[in-house]
This record gives sequence, structure tokens and C-alpha cells, in this order.
Amino acid sequence: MIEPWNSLPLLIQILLKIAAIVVPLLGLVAYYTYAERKVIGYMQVRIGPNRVGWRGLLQPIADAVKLLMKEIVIPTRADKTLFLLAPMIAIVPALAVWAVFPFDEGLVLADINAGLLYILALSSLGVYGIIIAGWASNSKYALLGAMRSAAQMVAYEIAMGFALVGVLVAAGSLNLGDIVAAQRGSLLTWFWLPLLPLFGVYLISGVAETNRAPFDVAEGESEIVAGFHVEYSGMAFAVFFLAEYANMVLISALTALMFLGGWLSPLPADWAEGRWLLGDGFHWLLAKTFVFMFLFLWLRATFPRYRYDQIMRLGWKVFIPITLVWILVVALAVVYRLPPWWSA
Amino acid sequence: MNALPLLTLTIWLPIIGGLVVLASGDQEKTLSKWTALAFAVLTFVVSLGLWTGFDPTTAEMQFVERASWIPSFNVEYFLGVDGLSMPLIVLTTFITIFVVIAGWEVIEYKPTQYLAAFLIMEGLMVGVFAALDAVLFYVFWEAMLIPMFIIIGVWGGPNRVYATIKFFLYTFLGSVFMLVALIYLYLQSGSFSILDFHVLELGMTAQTLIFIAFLLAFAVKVPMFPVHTWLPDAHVEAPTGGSVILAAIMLKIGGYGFLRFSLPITPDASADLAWVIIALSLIAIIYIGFVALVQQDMKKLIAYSSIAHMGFVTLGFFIVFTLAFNPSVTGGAVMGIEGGMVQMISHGFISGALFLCVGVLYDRVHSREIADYGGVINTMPWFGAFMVYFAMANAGLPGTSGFVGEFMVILATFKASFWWALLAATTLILAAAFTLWMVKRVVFGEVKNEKVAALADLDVRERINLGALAAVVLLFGLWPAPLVNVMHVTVENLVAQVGVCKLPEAERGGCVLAQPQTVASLAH
Amino acid sequence: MVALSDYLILGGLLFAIAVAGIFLNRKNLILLLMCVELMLLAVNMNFVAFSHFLGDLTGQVFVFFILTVAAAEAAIGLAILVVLFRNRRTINVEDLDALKG
Amino acid sequence: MLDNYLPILIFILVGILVGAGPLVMGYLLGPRRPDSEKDSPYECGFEAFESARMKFDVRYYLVAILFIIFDLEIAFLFPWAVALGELGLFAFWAMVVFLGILVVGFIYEWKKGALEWE
Amino acid sequence: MSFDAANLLSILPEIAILVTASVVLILDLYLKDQDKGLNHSLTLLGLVIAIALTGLVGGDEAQVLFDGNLIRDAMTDLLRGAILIVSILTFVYARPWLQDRGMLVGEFYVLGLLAVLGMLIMVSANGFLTLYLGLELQALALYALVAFDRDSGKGAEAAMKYFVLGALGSGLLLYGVSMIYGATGSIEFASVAAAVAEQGLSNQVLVFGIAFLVIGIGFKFGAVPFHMWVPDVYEGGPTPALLILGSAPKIAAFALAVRMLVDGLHGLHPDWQGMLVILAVLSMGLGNLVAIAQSNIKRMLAYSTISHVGFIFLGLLAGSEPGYAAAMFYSIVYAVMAAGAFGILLILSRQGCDAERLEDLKGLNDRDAWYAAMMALIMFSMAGVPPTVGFMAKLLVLEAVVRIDMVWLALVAVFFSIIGAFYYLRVVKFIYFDKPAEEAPALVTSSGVRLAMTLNGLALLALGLFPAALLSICQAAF
Repeated sequence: MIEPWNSLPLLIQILLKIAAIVVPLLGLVAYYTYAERKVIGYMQVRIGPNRVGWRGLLQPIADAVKLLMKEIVIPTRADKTLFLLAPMIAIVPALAVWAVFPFDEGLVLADINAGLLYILALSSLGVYGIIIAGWASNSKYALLGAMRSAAQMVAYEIAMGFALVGVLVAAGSLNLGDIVAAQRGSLLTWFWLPLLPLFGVYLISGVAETNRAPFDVAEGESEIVAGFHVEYSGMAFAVFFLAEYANMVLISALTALMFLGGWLSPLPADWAEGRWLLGDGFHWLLAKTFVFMFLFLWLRATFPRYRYDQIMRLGWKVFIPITLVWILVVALAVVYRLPPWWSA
Repeated sequence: MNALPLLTLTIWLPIIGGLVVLASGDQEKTLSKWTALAFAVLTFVVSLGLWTGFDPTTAEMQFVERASWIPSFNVEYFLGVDGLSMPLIVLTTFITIFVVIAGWEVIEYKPTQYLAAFLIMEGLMVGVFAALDAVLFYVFWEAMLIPMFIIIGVWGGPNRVYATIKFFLYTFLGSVFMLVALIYLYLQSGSFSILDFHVLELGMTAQTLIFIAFLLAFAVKVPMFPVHTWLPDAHVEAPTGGSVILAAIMLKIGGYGFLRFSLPITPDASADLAWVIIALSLIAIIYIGFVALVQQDMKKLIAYSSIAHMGFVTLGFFIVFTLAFNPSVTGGAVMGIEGGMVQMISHGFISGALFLCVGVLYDRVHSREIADYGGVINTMPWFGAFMVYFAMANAGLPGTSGFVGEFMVILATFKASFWWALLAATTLILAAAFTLWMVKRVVFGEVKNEKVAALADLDVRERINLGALAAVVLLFGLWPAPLVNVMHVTVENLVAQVGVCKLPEAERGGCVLAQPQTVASLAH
Repeated sequence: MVALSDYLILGGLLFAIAVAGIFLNRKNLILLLMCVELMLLAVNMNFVAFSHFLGDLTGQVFVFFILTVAAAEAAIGLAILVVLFRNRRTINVEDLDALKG
Repeated sequence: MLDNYLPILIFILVGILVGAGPLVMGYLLGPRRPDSEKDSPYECGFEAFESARMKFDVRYYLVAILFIIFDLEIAFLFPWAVALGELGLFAFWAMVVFLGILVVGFIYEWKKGALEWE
Repeated sequence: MSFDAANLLSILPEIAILVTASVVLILDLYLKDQDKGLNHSLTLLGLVIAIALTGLVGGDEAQVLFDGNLIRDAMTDLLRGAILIVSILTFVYARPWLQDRGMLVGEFYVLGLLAVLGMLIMVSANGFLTLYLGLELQALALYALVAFDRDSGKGAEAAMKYFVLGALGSGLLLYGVSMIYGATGSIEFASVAAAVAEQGLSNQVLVFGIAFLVIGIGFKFGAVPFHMWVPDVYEGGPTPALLILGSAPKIAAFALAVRMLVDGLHGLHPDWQGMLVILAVLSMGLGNLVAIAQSNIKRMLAYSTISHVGFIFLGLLAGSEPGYAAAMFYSIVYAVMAAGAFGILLILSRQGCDAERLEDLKGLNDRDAWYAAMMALIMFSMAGVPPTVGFMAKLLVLEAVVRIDMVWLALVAVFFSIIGAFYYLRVVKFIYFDKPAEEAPALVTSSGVRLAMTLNGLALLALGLFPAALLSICQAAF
């Protein structure tokens, strides 16, 4: 490291690092919303936003400014403290998880061994934001949405957790860096293949966890207006919005990390290593993440909304059995050192 | 040593009989009754073997049976009899026959359960007399309460629940403290054998506490003066058979307990506190005698008379200590205890018979009030004769067994103190007064009402019953020797034992008892 | 450095709050359930602290199991609560007076 | 090791700021024009009949309870999963037993309809 | 740890119960209503197999298993057997009641079996952790059982109270355990004992821990002043649940106390002895006194339980091997008595109305003389009247207390047992001395119940007459 950096106080160092994560992330989130409208627009043979700036590129900023200027309406019968606390509870974990996220070999703010646990713990907190929002609003729709959302997230969290167990069995570590390292080899040794069912379960659960279409019954405009955030307006609403998209980014990134080898290059290592951009690197992670982020949008444009009972059935009756079975399969494979993944 | 385990047989035969009768249910009542009677008679026959095979020349335990029961606590199935317990066992088996006969036709509600209860009871009572292991003794002693509780509670009079619970709790209360004392003794001696307790050295404090614990148990059972109140209630409410067993045998268990436990185990404390017992006995004799005088209820009257008579028993037992202080007197101690024993046995016959008499009346008229009767002899000459006879015996008429015991006790007391003897002798007047007055009112005089007029005289069953008892009373009244003979050696031995100071060396100075060399003189 | 006693005091305080909550709370059964959970968490605090200072993992394993049991307990507690509510239409502690206590 | 957690703590604080910042700004910049109609809960145009804090379906509780249980099972699986490679076959069979019991419960719930929504 | 067959062999009884519970749980889902009796048969079969296995794996030297988490010794063998046998009785008694009410469902059996499993684990625990897990498994199953009758408001309230106070008890216990762990650095009894022997009373944390431990044990036993839940649970809970709750768990609770206080903390005997003395005296006193005032027989039995707990504590506090053996004897005997008493209540209950009032026992002798006799036996046994085994149990604990020169305590105990005799006698009074009510319905019974009750009642008598066998097994355990 260069000398002036090391002379900075530790706190400043950390803050700068955090800024280096958060600022791009927020930008990404902002433009994710723009991308969503654009992508879906094209899929529906529309153009999408195109007025503000070149091809509508300033649209997210305009949205932000607009929301800033709006009144934050707090319903009279709402519980004011909780009402304002809820969006914060939603966003804090969505941001804080990135603290342990490795962007490249060794490039991580806090390299803790229980990284995955930390992520799991924090992302579970997000649901409190939603429940508290629904409760604090003191509105039927909000409450109903919150309950639905909670039940749904809870159901899929189980499936997700089981899927993660599979990853852990395969990787033998809770450290995200190690998990990526365990996938080193080739495209075929990434975990998506040996853990294919878990990969699918994880991805779909991720969609459900973020309350995204086709699992968006918690907000389902046509059913319960806007679900848990029906009473939210202005920046309070924007914060929820941010949180949702930040979570989508997170899920995409995690999927890339755990199943698609993270920053590993898909090209044969002995050949690609050293060649610019073809070797391992952050850009690969980014690219993989974008694939999944795109997938989120694609799903929304393509699938009709699931019925609530179908959602629950899928979570409990399909995913959990699948994951249980596959965990045992993976465990056996690990115990018996099944090649090519665990021959070591 | 007999080949047959006679004691075991005497205990378990009736219990098994009771279970057989119980199992037979109420379908074949007659058959069940005959079965019950058969078992009762059989048991009596077996117990006669004890009498005939008994060796009166030794104070050793006889017919001993010993088997391990709870080895880890050294508890044994330890049976044996000596001159004190053997007559009581025979008394028990004998009386039970009459109880079975007395309940023959009278009991209509679940008669088999009734008979079974008595048979089981018989076995347990024999067990109490025969047990030489403290735990075994205690088990029989307490177990006895269960059938009695049920007998009074189920077949008793209108106020039976109160009476039976009172009876149970009183006796239970007394005996649990005895249990603690027994445990203490076990821990001191390392065995639950009563015979081992007899030779145990104990400090004065321990002796006193143990004595009090025993006193509580036995005094309630006897019953002695302040804790006697359960008895009239229980007697009044109990069915005839229950009253007979209560008076004839259960009370004796208290007296027996004094002889088996209090005197030999805690002689020093007994000596120390003998005055209390004697005082209470005298109160029982006189005060209770007066109480009996004013009773309106025949059963209550007999109950109080029992208390008074039992006062004689305890008096006879504890007078021994007063005599022990007085080297100039000889022979009285043995006589006192023997008198008490004879009194117990004779009272067993007499009070049993009296309760049977009352039962006879009650079965016909369903009243026990003296006032409801009068001139019964006109309609029931047989009955009248028996009633008068037993009343005389109760009052201690010479020639009946009642006289023998009382006379011996008074004689012994006289040796100790003239005044005590005088007080005790008032019973001769009092007993005569309350018994004969009752008889006068019930049996004699004009026929009082139409109920009495309609009375039928004794049937064969009742005649046999009362007749047999009358014969025994007469027999022992005229010829008490066989009774006294069997117990004489045992009692002498007991007195000798009581005379030995059991305090440990350190406390020997506190010995109030006669020194060993005078024991010989005490014994004769 | 935080001393062992500090952890223990914290654990003790949490425990005391929980126990006080169980006895003082007269309003809401849910609160009661939460107090029960708090109590177990206070115990966990103790275990973790001891485990750390003893350098022995057993305590943490114990915590793991306590957590599980606490969850199961919460599950049963909630289930009973639901049954109770269905029958009595209340979860007010003071309304639970059918039994004399 | 604890040093690793300091950035996390700070990150969380930053997250709170990022969350609170927009709210504060929105509060400062946005207008405030309270209105009884506007401040009433959304209700399709008419007055609310009853408190929104209504009783909800008992099945939500059921899901919550099931979640607690399953989530903890997962918690048990985590350390097992990480250490499986070292522990070998014994750990595998231990977990088969564990999961077997879990599956028994799962089948029970399934057949009992606890997992049905409609 | 390796995959050791010896480890698994020794827990075969537990495995059997677990398998049975699982099978019943699953099978029940596929059973038609008229075939639900199969649950019952399977449960009994499982219990019988478990008993057989207990005999099969038991009897040798003590074995410490699973890295010191479990132990199988003479005490384990005996208590396992006792728990299983009592449990068989309870399930047999419960069946007609359940059938009568259409509640003959698998869940009852599964919960019951899980409770049994928890108890089995408790008696074979060799460390605080295993003990705690067994305890909670038992407790959770019992909480659910008390709330089993879903339409009973009283049942739910009882369950709630049981739950909250049970959890509180567990919490206190755990708090104590955490202190002991902190002071000794181990949760395994043997090492705790070693550590205690080393540091003794000097460690304040340890003493603090013991206080909480004893309070927790008090809660689990239902000893005064931690007894508040007992009467309410007994009154409100459905009788079959009480049958399970009131009988075998006492044996398990005894194991809990012995494992903790004796195996682990015997070195601190003077410390916990004092606390147990207080608990014992209060329990015997309050239990017996308040029981007299009860007109509800279930409440009465609750207070009677409390008083019996006092007696069990007498044996425990003696701190000697005979004392522990006596307490063990007492708790086994109590479990058998309680099973019988609740069994009779079940027989007297009928659809829509449980036998709860003392009056419901009226004239049982006329309705069924045999059951009357059995109930009388049970009551006399509870009162401690010879020749029933209740007397022997009391005798043994009293002996233990007198042995340590606490004669005053023995006197207090016998005093309260006399008071206790009164209300047991009252029950006998209702059975024998009163006439049955006019509309007294038929008894709910079956030949199985009759057989079980006969064995139950006669066992009390037989054990009273021949206590040596059971007693020597109890003594061998220490």
C-alpha cells in the first residue's frame, strides 16, 4: 500500500473503504431501476424512459429528486416511531451485508470466517422492516401485505438455508472467499453443476425473498394495492425501494459467488492467467452478477404472478424436499471423495 | 419346635380365608358365610396348637419363625410367642368365631366384604401379637386399622364417618411417633428385632423420648384417659362385630405394647414416669366410671366401662415400679402384671359378650338407647339371663373371670399403696353401679313398649354364641390357673428385666431401679 | 478489555429483568413468552462469557442447544397461546382466572 | 479476530446513516400539509370499519412456528456441513438420523395439511 | 468420536421409543378412524420392546457413552424400567377415555412417547447438557399434552401456566448450570464433581449456581414455594395428560436431582442440604394442609403430589446412600401410586364430564367393588399405611433422616403424614361409606384397564409385603 494511505487513521481508512463499496452500490441500484424499466420496456416492445437526459439516462436522478420533494405522509393512526423506523430497518441490513462480501481474491472489507452466517443473519433482519412497516401503518392492506410477505420470506428462507447447507458441505467453509476458492478448476467445477438443484432452489428462493415478481404477492398492486408500503410516500417509500433493489443485487452477487465461481474466470486457468481481463478478477464477478440481475428483470417481464397458495406450496413442498435429498447426495459425495469435485 | 409353622398359619390362614371370601362375591352368600366360618374355626383350631404345645416353664420365645424380609435393613419376618402373647392370640382366634357368627344374618349390605374384613383383621391382630420384629409389628399394627376403618365406616351407624375417621387418625397419630422411635432404636441396635431392643443400653433422654413416643401409641390404643375419646364414638357407631373386636382385642394390643415395648426397652424412663401412668389409670378408673354411670346409650356405657377396666390393666403394669422401690414388699410386681394380663383377657370375653348382647337387642329394635327398653326379660328370658350374667362378670362378681384380674391388681396395688388400692377398689362399686343399673333398666321391670313386647328370644345361633362365652367366663373365673400358669414364667422374666438399669455406664448414677441383686426378690 | 464479571452482571441483569417480567407482567401473554426467551438468552450470555474466558468450547455448544430448545419452547408456547386464544378470546394474563392459582 | 468486526460495526452505522439521511432530507425538503383525509389509512374510499390490527389467519402462526423449527435445524446443519469433510462417515450417519427425524416431522406436517394454504 | 456400536447398543431402549414415536406419528396419518386402536397397540408394543431392551443392555458395569454425555449404570437401568412400566400403565388407562371422546389419535401417543423418551434421556444423562435436553423434551411434550384437548379453555390455561412456570424453572436451572459451568469449567458430572472437590466452598459462583439449581429442581418437582403451577395444571389439564404428567416424570425428576446434586455436586452437600430441608418441610406442610381443603380431587392429588415431593426430598437431603436409595424407592412407588389414582379418575370419567369432584367417587364400592378396593389400596398407600408400599417408602426416608440425626425432621414428617392421612381417608370414605349418586353412569373401562389396575393396585400391596427386591435394586444403584 502506498504511504499516505497507511498514515490515515484506521477509522478514516475504513470509512473510505465503505464509501468505495456503498457509493457504487447505490449508483448500481439507481440504475438498476432504470434498467428495469428499459429492459421490460423493450421486452414489451416499448421504449421505456427516454425523456430525462440522453435516452432517459437521468431518469433515476429525476425520480430521486421528485421523491425528495414529496411529503412524507404519516397516517394519523400509525405508530410514528415504528413507521419511520421500518424503512431504515429494511435498508440497513441490505447495505451492511456487503461488509463481508469478497469482491476479489482477498478484496474484502472484513474477512470473517463466518461470513455466510453473517449474511444470512443480516438478510433475515430485512423481513422485520416489512413487518414493522405493515404493523405501524395501521392499515389493513399494509398489515396483510406484511403478513404475506413475512410468511413467504420465512418459507423460502428455509429452502435457501438448506441450499446454503449444500454449498457449505461442498465447500467445507463458511468463509465466502474459501467458498469461491473451493470452486476453482474449470467451468464444470463451479458449484452450479454438482449442486444444480440447489442452485435452482437458491435462485428462485432469492427471487421470492426479495418479493419480486412472480412472487410479489406482498405488494401485488392489483390485490392489495401496494402491500406493506401502501401508506408510504416520498423518501420513506424510496428507502424501501432502495432496499429491495439492493437486495436483488445482493442475491445476484451471492449466487454468482456461490454457484458460479465468483471472480473465477470461466476460461481454462493455465491459458487465461495473465492475459488481461481473461484471468480471474472482479470483472468476472460483476459480469456474473449482471446476468442474474438481468434474470430478475426477465422473470418479471415474463411470468404472471403466482397465487399465494402456489407460492407456499412451492416453497414448502417442492424446494425443501429437493434440498434435503440433495444435501444428502452432496454429503455422500463429500464423504466418499467423489471426483471430480471432491477428489482431494 | 413344631414341624408346622403354627404362627404363620394362624396369621395367614384367616387372611387367605378373607381373600377367598372376598373373591367369592355376593352371589353365593350362604356358601361364603360358611366358608368364613370354616376359616375362623380352622384358625382357632390351629391356634389351639399353640396353647397345647406351649412350654410354660420357659420365658424364651416359642414357635419361633425367622426369615429374612428386607435384608438391607435387617428387617426380618420374625415371629414367636411367649406367655404374654400366646393367650392373646388364642383369645383373638376365639373371639373371631363369635364375630363371624354374630354377623351371620344381620348384615345385609355386602356381607362377604364384612366377613372378609373380619377374617383379615383377625390375621393382622394375631400378627401384631406374634411379631418380634419391630417393622413387622408396625406393619401389622397399622394394617389393622384399614379393615377396622372400613368396618366401622361401611357397616356402622349414622355417625359412622366421623367416628371412623376419628378412630383412624387418633390411632395413626399415636403410632407414627412410635415409628420414629423404632427407627431410632434400629439405628442404635442395628437390627429391628424387638428382642435386641430389649438389651439395648439407652441414655435417659433417649429413653424418655422413646417412652413418650410409645406412650402416645399405646395410650391411644388402650385407651388411656385423655386420649380415650375416640373409643365411645367408635363403639357406638361400629357394627356389633366391630365393637366386639375393638373391645375384646384391639384395646389389648395397647396393653400388650406396654409389656412388649415400653417396660423392657425403656425401664428407667418407665420407672421415672410410672406415676403419670398410674395417675392416669386411676383417673380412668374413677372418673370414667362416673362418666359411664350417666350414659344413655348401652354401647357407650360399655365403652366407658371398657376404658375404666383398661385403667386397671395399665395400673397393674406400672405398679411394678412402685413396688420396685420398696424392698420390703415381695411378689407384688409379678402379681400386678399378671393381674393386668388376666384382666385383659377376661375383659376380652366379657366386653365382647356384652357388645354381642347389645347387638342382639339392636338387631331387633334398632335402638341402643337404654330408655327404649325395659322388661326385656319378659319376652326374652334366655337373653335376659345371659345379659345379667355378663353384667355381673363385668362388675367383677367373684366366680367370674372379671373378678380374678381385678382382684390381683388391687392386691398388688395394695402392696404399693393403700390409698391407690382404695381408689382402684372403688371400681368394684362403680362398675357394679353402672352395669347393674343398666341391666335393671333394660332387662327388668315392666315391658316398656310394644317393640319390646314383640321381641323374639335368642335363636340357636345367638344362644351358642353367648353360651360359649359364658362358659369361658365361668371357667376362668373359677379356675384361672391354666391362664396364669402359661404366663407366669414370662412375667417373672419380664419383671427381672424391668429391674435392670439400662442406662449407659456414664449415667448409671441416675438409676432409680432396684439393683440387680434385688431382682430375685422382686420376681417372687 | 471487558472483564468476565461485566458479562456476568449483564447476564444477571437480563435474567432479573426476565424474571421480573414474568412475575410483574399482568397484561399480555406474548410478553410473558418473550420474557421466557430473554431469560434463556441471559443464560446464553453467561455461557458464552464463561466459554470465552475458560477457553472451552463446551459452553458455546451448550448455547447452541439452548437456542434450539428456546425455539422449540417458543413454538410450543405460541401453539398453546393460539389454543388459549381460540377458547378464551383473550391473551390478557389477568383474564386467566379459571384456575385458582 | 475481533478487529475484523470493527469494519462491520462501522458499516452498519453507515447503513443507518444512509437509511436515515434520505428520510431526514425528505422531511426537510418535502412539504407538510396534513389533511384528515390524506392522513387516514387507505381504505378504498370509505371509512375504516374497524381497527386494522385485526386478527389474522392462524396459519401465519403455523408458518412462523414451522419456520422457527426448521431454521434451527438448519443452524445445526451449518457446523456439520463445514466439518463434514473431516468427520467422515460417522457424521454423515448422525445427520441421516437427524434429518430422518426431521423428515418424519415434515411428513406429518405435510399430511396434516399444515403446509397447505388454501 | 468413532462409529461405536457399544454406544448405540446402550441406548437401544431410547431408540426403540423414538422409532415407535416416529412410526406412530406417520402411521396415524394413514389410519382410518376405526383403526386408531392400532396406535395404542403399537405404543404398547414399543414400550414392551423398550423394557426388554432395557433388560438386555442393562446390568453390567457402568458405561460412559457418547464422549461422556450419557451414562448407563444401575440407576439408569432401574429408572428406565420403572419409567417404562409406569408409562405402559398410563397408556392403558388412558385409552377408554380417549376413545370415549373421539380423541384416540396418534398425537397423544406420540407426545406421550416423546415425554417418555425425554425421561429416559434424563435418567441416562451424564452431563448438564444431556440432562437439560432430556428435561426439555419431556417438558415440551407435557406442555403440549396438557393443552391436548383443544376445546378446553381450562386445559389451555393450565397448559399456559405450566408452560410459563416450567420455562421459568428451566431458566433458573440453566442459570445455575451456567454458573456451575463457569466455576468448574465442565458440564460433565464427573469432572464437575472433581472440580468441586478441589475448590470446595470457596468459590462463590459455585454456591450461587447451586442456589439456582436447587430452585430449578424445586420448580421441576413442584416443591413449595415453587409449586404454583401444580394445582392449576392438575385441575385444568385433561386427566390422561395428568396421568402421564403426574406419574413417571417424578421418577425422572428424581434422576434430575440425583444426577445434578449427587453425581455432580456431592461435594457441596452441606450447601444444598439446607435448601432441601426448607423445601421439604414447606412442601410436606403446605401440601398436606391445603389438600384437606380441596373438594376437587385433581387439585387434591396435586397438593398430595407436593407433599410427596417433600418426602422424596427427605431422602435426598440425607446425603447418604441409604437416603438416595430411599428417595429412589419413594419416587418409583409414588409414580405407581399416582398412575393408579389418575387411572381410577379416568375410569370414573365419562364423555362430557371428567371425574373431578370428590363426590364423583361416591359409592364406587357399589359400582365396582374391585376398583374400589384398588383405589382404597392406592389411597392407603399414599397415606403410608402398612402393609402397602407407601409405608415402606416413608419408613425408608424416615430412616435415612433419623440416621443423620435429624430426628426433628422425621417428627415433622410423620406429623404431616398424619394430616395427609385425613384427606386420603376422605377419599376412602367416599368410595366405601357413601351411596352412589342416582344418575351415576356406567364406568368407562375395558378388560385391559381392569388388568392394569389390578396389577397396579396389587403391586402396591406386593411391594409393601416384599419390598426387599426393589429396595436392593435401589440400593445397588448407589
